[in-house]
Amino acid sequence: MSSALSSTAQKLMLREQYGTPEQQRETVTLGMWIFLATEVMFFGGLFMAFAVYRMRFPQGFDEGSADMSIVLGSINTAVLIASSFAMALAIHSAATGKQYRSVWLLLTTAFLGVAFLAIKFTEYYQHYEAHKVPGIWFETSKPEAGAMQLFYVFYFAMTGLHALHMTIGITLVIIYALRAAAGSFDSEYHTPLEALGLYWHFVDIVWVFLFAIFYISGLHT
Amino acid sequence: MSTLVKIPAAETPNYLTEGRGIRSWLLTTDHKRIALLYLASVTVFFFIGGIFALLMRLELVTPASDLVSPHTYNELFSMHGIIMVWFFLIPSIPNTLGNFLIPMMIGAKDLAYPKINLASWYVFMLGGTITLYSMFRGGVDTGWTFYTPFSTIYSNTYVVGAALGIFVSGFASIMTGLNFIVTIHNMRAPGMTWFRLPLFIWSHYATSIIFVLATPVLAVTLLMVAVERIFQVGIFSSELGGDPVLFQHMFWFYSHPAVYIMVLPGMAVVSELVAAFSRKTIFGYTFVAFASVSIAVIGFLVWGHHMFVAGTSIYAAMYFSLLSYVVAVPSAIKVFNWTATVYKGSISWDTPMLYAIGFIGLFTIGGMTGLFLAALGIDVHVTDTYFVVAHFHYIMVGGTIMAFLGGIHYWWPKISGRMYPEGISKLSALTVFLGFNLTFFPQFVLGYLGMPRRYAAYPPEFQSLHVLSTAGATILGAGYLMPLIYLFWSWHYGPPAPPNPWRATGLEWQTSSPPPKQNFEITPVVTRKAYDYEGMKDELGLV
Amino acid sequence: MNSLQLLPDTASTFAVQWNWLFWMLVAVCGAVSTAVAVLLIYWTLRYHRKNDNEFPQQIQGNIKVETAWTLIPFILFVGMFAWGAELYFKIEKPPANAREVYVVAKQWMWKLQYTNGQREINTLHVPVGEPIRLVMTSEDAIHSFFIPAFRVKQDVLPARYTTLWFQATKPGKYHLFCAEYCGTKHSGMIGWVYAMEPHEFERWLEQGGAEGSLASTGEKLFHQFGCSNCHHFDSQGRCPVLTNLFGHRVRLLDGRTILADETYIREKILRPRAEPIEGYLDSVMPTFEGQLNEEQLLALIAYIKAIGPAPGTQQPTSSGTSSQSLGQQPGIAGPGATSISGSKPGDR
Amino acid sequence: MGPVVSVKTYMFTFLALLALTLSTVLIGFLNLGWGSMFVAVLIALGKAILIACFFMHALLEKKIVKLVIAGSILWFLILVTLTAGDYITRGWVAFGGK
Repeated sequence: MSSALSSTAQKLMLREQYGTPEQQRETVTLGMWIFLATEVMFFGGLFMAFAVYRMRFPQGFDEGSADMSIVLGSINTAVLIASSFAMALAIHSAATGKQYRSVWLLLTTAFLGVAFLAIKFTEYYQHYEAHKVPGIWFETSKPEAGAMQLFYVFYFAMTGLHALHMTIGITLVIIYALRAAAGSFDSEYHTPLEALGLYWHFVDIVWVFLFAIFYISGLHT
Repeated sequence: MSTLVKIPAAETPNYLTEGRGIRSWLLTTDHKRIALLYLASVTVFFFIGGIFALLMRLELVTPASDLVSPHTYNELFSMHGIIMVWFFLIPSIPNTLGNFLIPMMIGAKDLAYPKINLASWYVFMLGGTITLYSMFRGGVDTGWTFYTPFSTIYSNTYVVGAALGIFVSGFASIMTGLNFIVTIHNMRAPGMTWFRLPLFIWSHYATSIIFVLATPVLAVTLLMVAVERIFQVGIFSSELGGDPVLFQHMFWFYSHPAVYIMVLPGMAVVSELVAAFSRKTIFGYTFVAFASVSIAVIGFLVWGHHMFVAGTSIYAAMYFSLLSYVVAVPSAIKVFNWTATVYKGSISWDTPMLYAIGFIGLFTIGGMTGLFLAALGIDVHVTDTYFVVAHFHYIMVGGTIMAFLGGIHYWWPKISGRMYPEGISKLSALTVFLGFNLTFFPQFVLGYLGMPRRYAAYPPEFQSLHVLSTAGATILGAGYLMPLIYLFWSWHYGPPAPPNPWRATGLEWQTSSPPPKQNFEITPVVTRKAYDYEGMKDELGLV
Repeated sequence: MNSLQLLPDTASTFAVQWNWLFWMLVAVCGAVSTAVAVLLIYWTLRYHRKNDNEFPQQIQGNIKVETAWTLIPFILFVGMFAWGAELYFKIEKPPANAREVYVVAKQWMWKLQYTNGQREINTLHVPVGEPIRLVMTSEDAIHSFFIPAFRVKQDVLPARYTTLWFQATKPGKYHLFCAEYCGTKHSGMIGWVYAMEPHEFERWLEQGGAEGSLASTGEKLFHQFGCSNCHHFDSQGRCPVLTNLFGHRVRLLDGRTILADETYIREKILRPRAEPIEGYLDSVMPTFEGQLNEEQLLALIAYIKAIGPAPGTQQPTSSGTSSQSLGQQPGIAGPGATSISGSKPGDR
Repeated sequence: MGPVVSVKTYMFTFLALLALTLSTVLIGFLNLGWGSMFVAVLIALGKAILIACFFMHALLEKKIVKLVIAGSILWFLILVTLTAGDYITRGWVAFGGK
């Protein structure tokens, strides 16, 4: 698994069950998209439950939302969008044969991902300091304490699962950056990178919605 | 493991002999071997679940709860449900027969992702082990449905452990579904167009859609139950204003389609059996194919019929009831088409055909009683009674397990390279059929009389019917043990099987029995539709 | 061993209608199942393979036949749906004149109380020929109130009220079951329903020395917990007038409306400051969470239902409307409303 | 190998996403009642479409991939609408409002 790979056949890494490289690429891409469909339903269950409770307790959920730090949330959104941008450029570089640049862009992606998590955990720490962790330490003087707790349960569950997805993503990005540095990908063969990119962008999309439902509705209060 | 393009050697040993030793099995990526790993595992789970069922039936011989304590009884039916649903019925046909046959039927060398296929078995076993571990540590008494707030607040058993096991095994389902969909899309042999596919493939495709889209919702629901139970924050209970009925919505969004995960592969098998043993193409092939897909799709719209008395709105109940009737239509179409296929066929009475006919009969009764449960007013009385218990056992045991056994017999020559003994297998098919009806038909009457389900003790006037049911269960148990024994026997001592003992169509019969590791010496080129018995006749020179 | 029983008791108006639909379904489904079974067995025998070289004539299908057996079942199904839905509507919509009985379920018993204060456990006495409406709630897990002879069943949930109604037709003693699995002694959560002739029922109802009607118990609680300090029967109080509240829609602060049913009143007693009512922005009412048990809540609800339209009230549509906000001084706590700032239901 | 999109397209997508994030926040400060959540989710939907179409090349993929995307959205909507249908008609949520 090094630059010693020479012949095209070797570079294509064609596995025995496939007939052609094109079939292999399509198979990997389709598989990744179907996996993302399962992710839609996974997060979808939480989004649905959130929507039902939000309809029931608009005030309580807005009061919860008002506690969020819009500054950190917005910065984090920008950071994640930037990481997606870097990821898209990394794949573009790989596809156009600029392998060195691709490695650096992948590392940038991973770095931005880590920055996102760092900011996210800063926020978690602030919630903990403010005694806003349901089940562990929760205090409020607001009238809709129950609904507010529910808001925080969903907040921690959904952003927590998102953070877990980010962690998996960052690990994979670093591994793929190392593989790219070792010369595993070129303009002909970089299917695994494309699949990873799909995953990364999807996690970005999830965050875009999380940002919209958790940070915005309490801003005006 | 990144092998290069490889041309199979001229005389390859078959998949059972190529590579020996435990390592070659545990690290195999051959879909056929993984199918056998799954077969062994689900068989073990089936008998564990069966023992729980038998203990329950013995307890119910007398009205009082005297054989086991009520708490033990509650754990028995919970563990029976959990094991049978997630560790037997759901993987039963797709992961054994489906895994074995899908690549062969479409003329592929393997599934699209062989490593993910193997990983799915390990994940499945991990989930099963966690569940069994929490069962033997102290069990779980919530029923397989985990209704909140009982499961999150009031139960004192290992709920989180059992839920975790199911959560983990869900990933195996997702991997399998994903693998099947991609395989069926991208790995078909040249000439294998969508409408030349065997109906087995169509049904498994429909099943895979459900695997992929429903399972994640169960995963996230169980995760929320675990969070609620561990941190005591009421997501699905009322202290913070949450709604227990929301859990039921999310649970049944998975679990109703999961019923179709269980029965669609059964329908897949039966379509093959009816065609092969009638030597006729399936009447209305396209209708049966699209019926599978529409069952999968409409099956997602009907979950609320489990909740007609749960405190949902009456208007929601209305649309869920209507949609439940709509999903009954494609099931009816399938039954009618199978029956019409038999008409003017050339019917053999081999064991698989007996199972197939048993399937159609029992599935019809199960489906028809589903119409009762979908009728809103009727459901008010019969829901949560033995009527429901009988109904879903007719579908899952009378349907799926009959089809599973029929399929195992039909493809046994291909799987093992040996023929099973015909006489005793006919006897076992008959025993299963009779035992099944004796076990579960009285339960319809019990439910109609108002006997609630999940009762360790019951009023004495229900005793006669319970005794009948238990008697049936022992016969059924014997019926299930027979194939286990004689199939094991035939693995070594059965007469060697020819490549196509039934003179059936289908690519799987065109390769040797057992097939080589790569399935086919040369990738087949398909020029005919499925079930082309006209062509088969020509091929055999019987014009 | 007991004799085999194959027909359940039919002892309510609903049960009679239920039987009709049930046996209609048995007839239709039985006929179709039998037809399928007979054809399948007959053809299997008739077309039995004589030798292994036999290959039949192929039949691909028939679009007319397919259409027929798609459409005919569908039409039948829609009929079944309509009939079943009609029946369901009947059992979900109780008549207005129904006699109310309050049910509190807990692991593993049924506690019942009549409006005159009469209580019983695991038994329910009802008169024949009169509609009875059960208002039910649970103290713990989900239970389900099931009387097979009446063909009625309804899940009983915590923190909310579900209702069930029936009209018994035949005097007798019938089973009462819990039909939703609720834990260890689920199968012990059973009882009896006694349907009695009306005069016998009245006699039974009067005996047993209930300590006053449920509404009067509620009234006592209403004073005891200081509710009457603020909730006056005219618009002079600082709080919404409760006359004629029940069964009407209440306007919330943000303009949405919500139906004041049993569950709503319960919510308002326990969490008054959530979802403020129009005109009462800063509610001065303290929370009663943890201070009232389910039976007391039901008594209060019975009282609020009983007070109905008070003399001189000209607001028949709704209480809590803006007309009562005149003179409202938000945020001022009165003698009946204790400090609100310290109420933290979410504290550990 | 997969579809190749120009760097310029990525750049514009990136800038559009940043602009939409900013507008989400700004609109959030207006008091729109239930509308603020609605607008925020609507903008999020726009952002998701941008990411899917340009970063993930959904538009350039084969029909089956588009079907998978449409299917996952449809299934999520099934889950939401049929459940919400119960809650709305049950009287569990209040009606109307600004």
